[in-house]
Parts: sequence; structure tokens; C-alpha cells
Amino acid sequence: MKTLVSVENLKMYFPVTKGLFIKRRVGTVRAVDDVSFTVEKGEILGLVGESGCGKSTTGRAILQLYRPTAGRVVFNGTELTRLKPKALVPFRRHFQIIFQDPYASLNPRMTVGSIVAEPLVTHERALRRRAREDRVKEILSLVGLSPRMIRRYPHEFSGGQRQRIGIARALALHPEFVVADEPVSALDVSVQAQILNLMMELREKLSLTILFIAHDLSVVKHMSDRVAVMYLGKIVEIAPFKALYASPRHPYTEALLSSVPIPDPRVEKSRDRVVLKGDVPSPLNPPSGCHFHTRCPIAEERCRIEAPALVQIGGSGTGHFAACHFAAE
Amino acid sequence: MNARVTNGKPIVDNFDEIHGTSLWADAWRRLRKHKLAVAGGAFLGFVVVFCFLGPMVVGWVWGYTYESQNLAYGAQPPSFAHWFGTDFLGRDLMVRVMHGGRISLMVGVVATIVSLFIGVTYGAISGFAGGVTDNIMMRVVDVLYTLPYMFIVILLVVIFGRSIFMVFVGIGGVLWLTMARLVRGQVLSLKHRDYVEAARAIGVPNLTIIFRHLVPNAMGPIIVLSTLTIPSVMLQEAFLSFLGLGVQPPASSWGLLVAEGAQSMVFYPWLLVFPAAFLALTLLSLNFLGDGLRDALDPKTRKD
Amino acid sequence: MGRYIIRRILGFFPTLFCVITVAFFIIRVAPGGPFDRDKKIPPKVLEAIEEKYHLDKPLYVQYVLYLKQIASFDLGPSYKYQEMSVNEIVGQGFPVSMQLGLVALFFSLMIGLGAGLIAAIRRNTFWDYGSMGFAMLGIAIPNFVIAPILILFFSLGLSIFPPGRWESWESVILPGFSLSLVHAAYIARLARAGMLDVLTEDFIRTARAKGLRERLVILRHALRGGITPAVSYLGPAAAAMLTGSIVVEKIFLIPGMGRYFVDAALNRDLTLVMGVVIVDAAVLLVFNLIVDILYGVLDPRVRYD
Amino acid sequence: MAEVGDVILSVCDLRTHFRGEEGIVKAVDGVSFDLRRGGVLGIVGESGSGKSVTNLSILRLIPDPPGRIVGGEILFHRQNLLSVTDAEMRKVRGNRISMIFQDPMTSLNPYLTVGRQLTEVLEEHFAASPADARRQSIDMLARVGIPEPENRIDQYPHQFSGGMRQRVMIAMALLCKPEILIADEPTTAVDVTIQAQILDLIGSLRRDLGTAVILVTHDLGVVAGMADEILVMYAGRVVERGTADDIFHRPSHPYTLGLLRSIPRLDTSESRLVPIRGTPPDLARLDAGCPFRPRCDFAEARCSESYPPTRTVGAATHEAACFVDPATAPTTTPRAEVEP
Repeated sequence: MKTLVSVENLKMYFPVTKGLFIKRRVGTVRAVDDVSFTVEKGEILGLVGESGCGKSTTGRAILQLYRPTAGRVVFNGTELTRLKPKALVPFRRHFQIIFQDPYASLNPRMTVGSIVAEPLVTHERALRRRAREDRVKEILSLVGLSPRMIRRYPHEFSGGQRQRIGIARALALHPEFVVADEPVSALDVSVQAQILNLMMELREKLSLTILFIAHDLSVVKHMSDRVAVMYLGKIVEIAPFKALYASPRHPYTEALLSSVPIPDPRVEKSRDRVVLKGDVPSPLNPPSGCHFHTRCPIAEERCRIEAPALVQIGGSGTGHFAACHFAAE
Repeated sequence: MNARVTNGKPIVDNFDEIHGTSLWADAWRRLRKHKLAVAGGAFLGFVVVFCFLGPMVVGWVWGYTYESQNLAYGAQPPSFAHWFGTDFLGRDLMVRVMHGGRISLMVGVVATIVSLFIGVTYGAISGFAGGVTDNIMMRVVDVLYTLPYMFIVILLVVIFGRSIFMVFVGIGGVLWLTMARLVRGQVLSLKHRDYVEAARAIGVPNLTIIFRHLVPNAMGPIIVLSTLTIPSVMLQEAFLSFLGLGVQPPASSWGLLVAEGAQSMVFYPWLLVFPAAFLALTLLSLNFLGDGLRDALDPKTRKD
Repeated sequence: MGRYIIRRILGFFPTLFCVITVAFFIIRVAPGGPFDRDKKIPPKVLEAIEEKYHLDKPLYVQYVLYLKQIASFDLGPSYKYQEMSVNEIVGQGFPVSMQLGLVALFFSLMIGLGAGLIAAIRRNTFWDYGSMGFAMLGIAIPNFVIAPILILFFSLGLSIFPPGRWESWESVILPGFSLSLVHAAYIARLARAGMLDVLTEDFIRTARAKGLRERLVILRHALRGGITPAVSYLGPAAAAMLTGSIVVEKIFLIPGMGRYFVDAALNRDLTLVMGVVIVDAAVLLVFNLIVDILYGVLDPRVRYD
Repeated sequence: MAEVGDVILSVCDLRTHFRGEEGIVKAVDGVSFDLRRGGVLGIVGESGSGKSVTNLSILRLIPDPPGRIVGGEILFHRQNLLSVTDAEMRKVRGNRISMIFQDPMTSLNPYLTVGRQLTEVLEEHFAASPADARRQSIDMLARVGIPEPENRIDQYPHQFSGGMRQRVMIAMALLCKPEILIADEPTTAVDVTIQAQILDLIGSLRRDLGTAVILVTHDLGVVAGMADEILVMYAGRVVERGTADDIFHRPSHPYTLGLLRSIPRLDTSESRLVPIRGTPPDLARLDAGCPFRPRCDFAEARCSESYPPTRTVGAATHEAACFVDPATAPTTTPRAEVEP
């Protein structure tokens, strides 16, 4: 397999300022703090974590929607982090994003046709109006919407249909890489499966590579080949899903897995839950050492002082990495 | 309540494209349901026709203009020949109300257009640029806000002398502060919406983002504020006229007529009643229209 | 909190400096000088006067001199009222305007908040339509129409209050009321809209779900949030009321600041205009600070450290 | 564990309608259920299914206008809550029946300290003295797992994290030791690890205090481990009811079946989800037939003529409102993967 996206030591810090006339910097939110991983061509990499862990920021920093504070993002051999905004524009057609909230992600003043046509207008200027409309209609049918809807407005559609429109916009230029930022978490349960199935289908048809961001492990599990788990701006574990589910090596991953309720009363009754105590600490002021030590059931003195590195578990080639002092045990 | 109201139209089974209703069409439909706003709009239409076509009709039927004096007929109550009565100089009050309305309305509209133009541009640039630029631009607004408003207005009168029109171009040049703050606030809240992010992810140029995504979505509050700026300018004009700083006779404006009428309201009430009624009803209509537009355009009443 | 207030008060000085600078140059750019109208003044005398007031010096020198003067809290001599300094004029007019303004502020708060709250609580009833109709009239009828009607009715008709001048406590009621009406109208509308907004919040539903009496739901849970829009309007409005309404002072023959202001501007009494501008700006700054502090008192989320 | 006892709340044929721009929305249209002392009733449904409106109706918290309870009875200890006076209703709210809401961020008053919001419940219902109310509130905060409750009681909601706020809501609801706790999507707005904490907490408090719980959620997983009895709602009606085992192992309404097949599960290795096609219906445009039929794989001609009657499946406790039994009936429509 060939690496399509490589993220190296990515850092995304946001300054917290205060003051009326002169803005004083009173702190830094380390939303993404030294994150490295790769996305291989054709795979779906799941990125999970709780709200505020930096998963969304990572996705957007890869697409250069935020310019990272430090680190490199290499896409297909090009170092995106080096490019000036102008130079970046022609590359943008190769990587796109699908948003979480189908209500906020579509401009309410534009018709569905013009929303989906916007990428074409921007990148394929030579395209004639008629041809462009045909392309839009083609894409709409591809995502399961009637091409007759081209002149309607977003507010006339349901959440699931809007999400399809958002997907159509992202795929209009046939990108290689898509960041799907929690694409189903705002949808009705009965509609979620439609969108998940649609994404699987499109992935095959268009040979897409996807970074699938979610807070819901069961969704990630269904969609992803590999999964990375984030906690307070850092990746704590990354592995093929089967390995991660069968033998999680980071206590946070374990807790996360056991927190997901299973829709089966018999299974639920017999489960042993690891219920974490306390809340996620503020990324403005993360705990020392291993960020997880304040909530960790197996933390020792060492964890408070020394931050564990992300190391490969079970020999080379397993692709299973974890950042815990006790991961090998 | 979380019932969803979507897919308003039944699906028609043919292969024509289905035209949707835009949010503007939606807003228009809601506005038409707002009785006071409709009444206000209708009255404004009447006032515009009355003031701009009226003098011609009067001149044609009765043969006098707003300046025609007839001292023998000084301060007569309303009659068939003079529907609104006459003033001390025997001038027909109705024509003077028509003529004054022209000036009052034009003054309000001109100042508002000027403020709209400067305010939207300034606010959009400040909000979109963000950072240091935004900070400096907003501090400038703060300082200008701290200058007493009447000071600037009176200074404008001093500078432009008696050209009331220029005075109100100047007033528009002061009123843009509120508009700039409003537009900046709108742009700030819109610029991190997902659809703007989507446009950036596509690589749409900044200028296109501003005019395709930001400004159309900020239009609602801008229109509402503009509708409410017109009456407040008209009131300003009335105050200036009362202080003797506004329109100079023999020209007239509603403010001037009301101010003159107020001085003799005990014995010649029609001199106050007609111009005051027109001024108050027009201000009310504009306010009702503004309220109606706010209800029709306010995103809070809708899911999106 | 204390530190915040001190920082804000220190922040007044740069703002006032900018205001003074802008106002100074705008006035000097305006055509006409303070003594242009007095044609009878012989050139010699005029020169002497101009020299006395440094009007013969280049603009930037005048500016620097003026700043020096201001720094010692001296607003300078008035060009028109030659026997008085601007400090004296302001010292006479401002207390009067402030008394009138405080009465007006009191009226506008009582009437405005009262009408707004009743309208919001009794939504879509006679009370709502009644108070909002009243508010609309307050906004649409200029106070130079309302004031004479009030005089006609209360002074000349019922003889309850004196028609004008500044003599006893009764003489402040009518002007205060006329000055307050338009602000009361705006406050009523803002308070109503604010209350209606808050009453749809989730935490109001929580309060009701706890079984609280409706009176507590409104007074304890809704009121604070509901009046914040009205409070933010209060800053500029209170400053406007306190620094003198030109129109009301003229109608009721009240010796406040407003009267001087128009005359000073028309007469190019530059130092007096500057004096009034500085006082007005300072009052506005103080009131904006008071409003911000009130905000912190009302809403713990914006409390300042 | 507290015994599950007699019926204390009985909702019969509840109908709550909203007047909207597009006509009358029958948000709740003939819902009935019983709640037993100490029992946990799960109500599952998607947005717009009427599950939240049902619970707001029980406490008569439906904003009127636009909403109105137009029919039915809510019997609480045999007294119809829909016919008592407002003053009597207030004595029930927060005291004998309390409620916690989905979003702890907006459901707590940002302008008042947590302490103020807690003690006022005791002051209102028991005329407790301030000192007494404060002491009880601190105890309750400690009980729901707030560290340093003596200090935190004087803080404001924005100084608490999302999970802690939901704990405060729970403390507030349980102060008067209510007989019934209605939890309206209590974990939707919090993260999974916090969700596990909150569910654990509700479960243990129920055991300790013997409070009956109505747990409303859109997440089948949440009710699976908690509820004795489950209602599945769709378009304002109960389409299936039964024990947790009935619902998850013998789903007898096509909608329930569809839901179970369409949600990804962590513990199985299904390769492909089977989605329910189409979208939830527009409640302002329902006809006499079954509202699920456009999305149903078992729909027949009679489904569009009348609403199907409730039929018992196996055990008497298990009912479904459908003409057919999806376990035995053949599918009538070929499955379409995407919407038309």
C-alpha cells in the first residue's frame, strides 16, 4: 500500500487572549499536540475521541483549513504545510471534507444545484453551463438524490437528504481523499445507516481514501480498517480495528470500548463496565506526564511525571501502537 | 417541540426540475401574513404617491403651489378649497404637507443609503479580516461613538450651512457606526459556519466567499436595521427644524411644519394635526414594517 | 472586579484623548471663526483678541497649547461669554441637566421596564397591545409635540405642575417626563423582546418542572436575562438624558447644558463646544462602564476578574 | 434492589397537538402506558416521534400556544393530573415527579448559583429553612458524586463541566425524593465515558431510593441495559411495547426490526447494515393509514386504509401495532438501497 497522507508532528495551538485594547495572551489551547500518523491509499482510517480531544481540529488542519502551528502534512508527495494559500488552491480539488451538521453545512440562500456546482465553477472553469448542470445531476443521482431537485433549497430537505447534498458537493471533483467529520452523528438513527452504506458504496465506486472522524466507536468499527484513538490532543492508540477491539492496550481505549452501550439486554447484563471517574481535563491546562493519569484506573507515580511515547506493540508489522507505560503487559 | 416540517411540496411524478421556494420567498410569505406590516407598507405607498404626485394634481386642479400666498386667507380652518386649511400666510397646508413629505422622506432615505453603503463595507471588511485590522477598525468606531451625536450633527449644519440635503448626507456618514457593528457581528458569526468552511475547502476566493456566502446571509438584519434607520433620521430632521437649524422657509418639511404648528396648537390646531399625523403615521408604518421584516427574516423563528 | 474598574477608568484617557483630537480638528476645519460675525470689531482689536486666544498661531501649536490646558482640567475661557470660563458655564449647566436627566432616567426605567414586563408576561392580551401601542407612539411622536401638550394639560389646564423654568421640585416633573418618553418606549420594547426570548429558554422549563410558582419563575429565573438588552441600551440613553436634551430644555426654559451647546456651535465658541464635547464624552464613557458592571452583576458568565 | 410494585402512573390515550404554520401537528396521538413503583420504563424513538412531548405532557409543561393536550388521562395515584388545578400541579412537579433534560448546558439557569437552584426546590415544597435546605443540597450533591460540594454549591453552572452539570440536574431532581424521575435523553449531550457514569448513577440512585424512572432516548443501547419495559414510538404513537427481551429478541413491528438491523453494534461482526429507507414522516401531513408504511418492507394495501390495531405477540406484555408479524410475513417491497 502507498501512503497518501502523512501527518508528522502536527501541532495546532490556539492562543487565548484577553484585554480591551491590547490583547494579552493568557494561555494556549493545545488542541492538537504533536500528532503523527499516515493514511494509506484506499483505506478508511477512523479517528475517535470525546468532544474536545482535537480530532476535528486534526482533520481540518490536514486540509489546511487551519494552518498548523508546527509539523508537516504531506499529501501525495506534496508538503501542503509549505504552500502559500494561493499555491494551495489547485490542490484543494484532491481533498475534501464532509461536515457533521447537515443544517449548518449548506448555504441556505443557494439552490442545491449551485451548492453542488460550486466546486466545478471554482476548479473547472472551462466547463459550459449545460455540461456543468449535467455533471451536477450525475453526482446527485450518484448520492441517491433525484436530479430533479436541482432547483430546490436546502431547507426543503430532511437531515439525511441534506447530508447527501453535502457528500455530493465533496465528491463533485472526484477527490482522492475525504475527511468525514462525524458525518452521521447529527442524523436520526434510522437514517444513519443509509448514509454509512452510501459512503461505503461511494468509497468502492470512486476508490476513495477516507479519514473518518467520530465519537462513536460502533460507527467507526463498522466503517474503518484502522482506528486511531485521541485523548487531549494526542493519539494514545492506533491499530487495525480487530486488534484494537480484541486487545486494547491503552486503558483509555479499554474504557471507551466498554462505555459503548450494546443494544442487547442479555449482553448488557453480563458486561463488565470500566466506568472512568471524573471528567476530561481542560486542554488549556492538561495534566503533567501522561495526560490520562488523572482518570486512569492503573496509573502509577511514573505516569504523573513521564509522558509515554507511542510505541509499536507485539513486534514490527502488527501496526498496533499505544502510548502507555504498561502497554506491553 | 421537535416535529420536523420538511418536504413541503408533494412529489410530482414527471421529470421536470422542481423549483423550490427560497428563504426570501418564505420571508415574503411570512411578511404578508403580518397585518401591521402590510398596513404600514400600504400607508407608505400612499404617502409616497401623495407627496410626489400630489403637488402636481393640486397645482392642476386648484392652481397653487407650496409658496403661493394669499394673506387674505391667513390661517383658515380646513375647507373644500383647502382640505387641510391654510397657514398664517394663507398658503395651502395640504400642498405644504406634500412638499414637506418629499423632503422628509428623501432626507431619511438618503441618509440611510449612505449609512448602509459605508456601514456594510466597513463592517464586512473588519469582520472578515479579523485580528489586528479588525481591532483597529473597531477602536475607530468606538472613538467615533464617544463623540456626542448632536455635536456632529450641529457641526454639519455649521459646515454645510443651509443645504439640508448635504447635512443629511453627513448624518448618514455618522449613522453608519451602528450598521458597521451589526454587519461585523453578523460576519463574525457566519464566517465559521460549516458552509463557509466548505467554500474555503473547495478553494473559493475570499471575495466570492464574502459576496456569495456571507453578505446574502447577513441581509436580513441589515434590511431590518435600514428600515428602522429611516424613521430615526426623519425624527432627527424634525428636531433640527424645531431648533431652527433644518429646512428654511419657504421650503418646508414635516419637522418644520410640526414645529410651527406646535407653537399655535391651541387656536389653530389643524396646523399641528395634519403634519403631525403624517409624520407620526409614517414613522409608525416604518416601524411596523421593520418589526414585520424582523419577524419574517429572523432565523430564530426557523430551524435553519 | 476592583482591578477591572481601575483598568477601565485608565482606559478612559486614551479614548478621551482621541475624542479631543478628532473634535478639535473637526471644529477648526469648519469654516468661520468665533469673531467673524461681530463686524464692528476693529482689525486691531481682533488681532489682539486672536493673539490672546492664540488663534494667530499655527493649528498644531494651538492643539498642543489646548492639550496642555486640558491636562490641568482647565477648559479655557469662553469666546462668547467673555466674563465666564468654560469651567464655570459647564459647572452651572451640568448639575441642572443632570438633575433633569436623573428624573428622566428614573421615569424611563419605571415606565419602560414596567410596560415591557407586563407586555411580556401578559403576551397577546390587552396589556401587551396597550403598552406596545403606547411605546410605538412614544417612538413616533417627537417630544416637542408631546411637551407642549403636557404643558397645556397639566400646567395651563389642571395647574398641577409649573409650565417651565427651574424653581421647585415640581418644575422638574413635566420636562423629566417628556424627556423620558422616547427612552421609556425603547426600553419597553427591548424588555419585552428580551423577556420573551428568555422565557423560551430551557432553564425556564426546568424552573417550571421544579414546581416553582410562576412569580418566582419570572422574578428569579427570567428577569435578569430578560432585561439585559434593555440594560445595554441604557448606557448611551442615560448619557443622552444626563447631558441635556436640547429640545426639552428649550421648551421648558431650563438653564441646562443643551441650551449652551447649540448657541456655542452656531457662534463658533470653540472652547465652549470643546468643553461640552469633553463632558458629554466623559459621561458616556462612565455610563458605558456602569452598564458593563451591571452586566457583570446580572450575568455571572461575564463577571470580570 | 427495590421491588417493582404497583402501578403509580397510568397514561391513557394521551393526545397532545401543536398548531403549526402547516396545520395541526399531532405530536402525541393516543399514547398509553403504565409505570410501576420502582420500575424503569424506556421510551425509544427518533426526533419527532413524540417521546419528549409525552413526558412534558405528564408534567403539563407543554407551551400553550402552540401546544395543547387535547385528550386522554394521566392518572397519578388514580388522580387525573390533567384535571387538577395549577397550584396542585406545582406541588407534584419537582416534588413527587421530577424531570431531567437533555442538555445540562441550557437547562440550568446561568444567572443563579447552583446552590440557589437546588435550595429553592426544598424551600418551595417543604418550606425548608435556608440553612436546612443548604445542608440537604450539599448532601445530595455529594451523593451524585460532585467533589467538594461545600465549595461548589456556591459556584455558577458555567464553572461546571458537562458531566458535572448533568449530575447537578440529577441532584436537583432527586432532592425531594420523588416517586418518579423522568429522564429526557439525559446522556445525548455528553460523551460516552460520561454517559456511562450518568447511567450508572441513575441506576444506583434508583436502587437506593426506589424511584421509578422513565428513560427517554433515541439510543437503543441505552435502554437495553436499564429498562424493564420499553415503548417504541413512531410519529406520535406507540408502535411496540414489551419487556427489554421482547423488544430486542422478538421485535414484532417492522420499525423496531428495522432499527435493530440498521444500527452498527460493537460486539458483532455484521458486514453490512440494513438501513430503513426514506425519512421520518412530516407530522403535519399524516393520513388515516400507518405512517410507517412508505418506509416499510411489509406494507400491504390495508396499511394505507386504516391505522393497524394493537395486537398481542406471545406474552401478554408484548404488543405491536401492525397488521403483520415481520417474523413470519414475507417482505412485500423489494429493498431499495437509496431514496427515490
